[in-house]
Amino acid sequence: MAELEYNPKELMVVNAARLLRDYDVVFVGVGIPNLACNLARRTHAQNLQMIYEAGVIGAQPSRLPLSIGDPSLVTGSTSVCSMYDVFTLYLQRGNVDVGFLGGAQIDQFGNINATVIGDYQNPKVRLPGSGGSMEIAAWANRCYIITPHQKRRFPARVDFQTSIGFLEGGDARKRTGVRGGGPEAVVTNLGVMRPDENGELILTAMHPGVTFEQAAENTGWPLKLAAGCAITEPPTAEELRILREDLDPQRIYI
Amino acid sequence: MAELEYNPKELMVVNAARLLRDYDVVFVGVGIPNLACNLARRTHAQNLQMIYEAGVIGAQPSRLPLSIGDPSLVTGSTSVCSMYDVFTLYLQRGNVDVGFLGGAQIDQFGNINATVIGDYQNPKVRLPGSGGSMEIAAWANRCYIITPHQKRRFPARVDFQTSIGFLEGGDARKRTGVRGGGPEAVVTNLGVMRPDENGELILTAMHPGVTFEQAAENTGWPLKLAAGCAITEPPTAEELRILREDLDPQRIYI
Amino acid sequence: MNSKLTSLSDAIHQYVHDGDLVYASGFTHLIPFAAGHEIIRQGLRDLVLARATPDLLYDQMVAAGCARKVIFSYMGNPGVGSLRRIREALEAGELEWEEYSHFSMISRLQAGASGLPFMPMKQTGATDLESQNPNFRRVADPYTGEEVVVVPPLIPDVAIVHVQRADVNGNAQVWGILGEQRLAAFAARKVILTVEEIVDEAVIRSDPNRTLIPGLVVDAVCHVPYCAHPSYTQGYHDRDNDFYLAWDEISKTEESVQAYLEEWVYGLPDRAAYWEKLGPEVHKRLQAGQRLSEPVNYGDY
Amino acid sequence: MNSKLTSLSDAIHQYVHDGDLVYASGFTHLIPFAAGHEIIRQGLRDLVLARATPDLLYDQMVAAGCARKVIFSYMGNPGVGSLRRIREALEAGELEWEEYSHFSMISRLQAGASGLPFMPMKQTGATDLESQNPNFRRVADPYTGEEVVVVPPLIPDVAIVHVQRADVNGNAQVWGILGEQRLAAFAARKVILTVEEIVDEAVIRSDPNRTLIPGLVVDAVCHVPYCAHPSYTQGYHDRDNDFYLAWDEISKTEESVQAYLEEWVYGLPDRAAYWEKLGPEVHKRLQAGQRLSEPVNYGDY
Repeated sequence: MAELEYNPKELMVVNAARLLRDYDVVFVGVGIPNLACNLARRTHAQNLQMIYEAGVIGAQPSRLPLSIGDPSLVTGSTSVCSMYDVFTLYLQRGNVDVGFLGGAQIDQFGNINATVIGDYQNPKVRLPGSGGSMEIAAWANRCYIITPHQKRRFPARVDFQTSIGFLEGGDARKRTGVRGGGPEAVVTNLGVMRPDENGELILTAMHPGVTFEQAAENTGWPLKLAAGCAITEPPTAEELRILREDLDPQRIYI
Repeated sequence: MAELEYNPKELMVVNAARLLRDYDVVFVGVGIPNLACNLARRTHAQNLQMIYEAGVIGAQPSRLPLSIGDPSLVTGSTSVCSMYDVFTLYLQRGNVDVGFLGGAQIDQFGNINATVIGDYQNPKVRLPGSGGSMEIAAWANRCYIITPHQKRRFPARVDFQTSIGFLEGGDARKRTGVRGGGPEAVVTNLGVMRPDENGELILTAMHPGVTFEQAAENTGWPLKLAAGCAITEPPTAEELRILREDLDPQRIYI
Repeated sequence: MNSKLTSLSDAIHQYVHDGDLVYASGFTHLIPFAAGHEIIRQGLRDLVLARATPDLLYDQMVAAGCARKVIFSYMGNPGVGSLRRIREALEAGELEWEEYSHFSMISRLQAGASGLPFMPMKQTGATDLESQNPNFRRVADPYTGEEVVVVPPLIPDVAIVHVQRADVNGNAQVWGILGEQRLAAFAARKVILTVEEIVDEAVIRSDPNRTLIPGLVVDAVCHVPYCAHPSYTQGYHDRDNDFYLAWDEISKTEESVQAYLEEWVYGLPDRAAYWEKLGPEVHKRLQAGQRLSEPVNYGDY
Repeated sequence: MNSKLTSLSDAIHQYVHDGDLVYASGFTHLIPFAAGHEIIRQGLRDLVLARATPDLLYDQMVAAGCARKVIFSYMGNPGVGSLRRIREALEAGELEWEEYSHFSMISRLQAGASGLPFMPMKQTGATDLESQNPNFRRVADPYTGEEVVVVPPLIPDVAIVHVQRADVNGNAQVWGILGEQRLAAFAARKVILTVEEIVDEAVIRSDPNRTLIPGLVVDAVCHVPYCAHPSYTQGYHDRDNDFYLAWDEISKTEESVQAYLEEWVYGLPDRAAYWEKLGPEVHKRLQAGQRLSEPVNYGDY
């Protein structure tokens, strides 16, 4: 069988999708996480349920939404509630299994900066800010991050902690009393990083053809290689077909 | 013109209705207060708006409801919301002008007991308890009480303060920081009591034919007569017609 | 998605246990009498029964010996008078109780449903109840220093919630008086949904804003028409005010209550038999008639 | 009841003043662009502009010189990128700001709408924003001693809320994404309602559970079809994603923004002219199509 061709985004979507479990309740954003959830629903996690921070539960959009507030998410969904309700009844109450997070910087302990590069009061680059991520990172049972593997995205410490991973590591997160378990995996175009017992992100899987050196060079801290670091299974023909033909035929995100 | 006949309940309803103002937003219960509000709407306060603690706003019931949760209150109403919302968005926020209160005991300073006769932990008579009245008494701009004038209903001090009037009088109510102005009038079958500058209920009006001695004998504290105590206008033929023909034709409450 | 459809008796058997804190919700409207009757039939004991308004349902359950304690904010027969069985038990010192105002009771559910450790409320100036119930505490507002009153979350072991229509996954739509239906469902550890009408998922999806309880918090879906009688289900049947008045008589003696329970609870297998026994005249008297909502357009995006 | 119907320009003139704290609500959905444009046209100054997501509307109002300060929780062009005008103003130190997470922002509105002096939230462990914004405080949970984070009420001087349908008294029904529409209306001192479709009171009364904003908190009712473009009104017109993408280009320079404002705001008298100028192709592209809700029966009691 000839090897399948796929691009880095497809690779990330497929690997993120595989992290999701059947019956997971997922707090999801647009773009790559949205594709990962829908791919999981079409493959191994048919009962996965998606919640958008705009207050939409069980969306069945007929098109790929540009924003998480798109009208196509509402029509035909199971339930729509106010923003206060979605953050209290669903997220703070503990009804969310999985959150997807992103940001300009993710550090060694999985803390995320989506707020500012430079000084907060005198910003060098002013980023959008938290939105829902401060609470998602704290209160979802587990979190995933999907991002290209670049040194500037993975500094040793973020300039600003918009949302937390494991803070400075050890039991620092646990001591805050937040209910969620924190980031469980960071999926990049090179592989997958997961927290070790100290909360430090280490390389636990590499995509086919990727070397540890490549990953280390593109990480802002001395990246450790997990014992038994795996090679990910390449995307299957079926996964790629669903992605390309059904989910994103116009290739907006992939 | 021959004098009109009317009973004590009709007298109380009519006098309570006259206390209501156009555009008042009224937090209302079933029975006499409900009749008073509807009478006011049919006479001088066409824009009066009724809110039921069950979360119904702008009800137009086609029958006299037995309970404040009757389905006839819902059909054709303007808005229905949850109980939490009605107590927060309407009452606690300060959107309610008038509350009607009742209870087994009302004391010299307008404090009300709807909880217990005797000791709380070893009740002689266990009454229903607060329901919404603790908050209505505190947060409505002004409150009215409609009750028969009997000594056992008007003790000097209540056994239990379910909801407050002016506490022990003076600026005691003001010092609690509650937003509402407290009881503005108590309408009975003998007349109307209103708080004096010290918050003590004194007789400010007598119904036609009633003597001060009658009122004093039926009050559990040394009742004072207001300077310029008035005689109430008797119910008009039109008021009685609306009450008897339109509002309570089966004479359930009157 | 797997169906959560089950019989009411199986749901009660599986999710309600002796000693549980049970919240059978519904403010006047949608009170799940059928579920309470099934709890009585199954002989559950030592329950803590929480409801803003215990209503006739808890009066019956207390009379049947199911309860160790009641938690409430208005203990009356609405528009009629007392709940005589509960009142006698309280006056005799035979039943524990914990008491709130409506707002503090519902605030406890709001805290529970929201995952908060407490909910603040403005002061009411009335401190007698606060001094009798140690669950009321005070917290200083950090902006002004003024004190607010707070209550802790109420997390029922099981909430029983009756709704007008739901799909087999438990996505539930409710209209009319909403009471604390939604908060009870989100606050509780387990949720038994009793449903007047099971509808296709497409009906639910035609109006997602009407879905107040999502299937993801529901454990069992029980199709129980007329579940709420003698309370009511807006648009399906009327409130049986005659029975609310009749209960005032029935509940005057222990004997007449037990006779009622024998005839209408123990003596019947389920709600279908109960409704049939009520007979055609009652059915006719409680007909709801039709007043449909004007539809809204969600758009075909 | 007297009608509250008025023109949008009169409502802005009467209820919005220089220096006011304005909350133009709507999470992606129902953003009242027409009202923002009228504020620009009337030359209001020194406004404090609060919104969870400032969106293109506040980018335009900041570019037009209306604002002294922004209060926000996500300052982006959703799905596209930055809000370039606000971002440049912030980076240049020319605009004050006050920042929250979505939840803390909305909790401020919940406190304001509820008449509470603060709202508690569970800790998130993220303290950097808390240390930059003194409005975040901490309170000890009196039951466990654990700290919660609290925010004070947000009480806008005026809220502008777009809704799908309302009667002339301002009883308003909203469906689709609800965002903070209702909280903004209850929190604010004055409320301007912009309405896609004015309906008879009987339509509102046919479905009271859909009425999220009662007339009693509304000061002005303005009939403004297409008020929300380029955002959208569920069931009436689609989101103009093309314009959200186009704004990313337009907003790259001060010059192109001013040219845009000249052509589409200052150069037009009102929203009707704006909609007409968009032209039939845009109208067609943004058609909503029809997907009606299944009606519910309220019963004829």
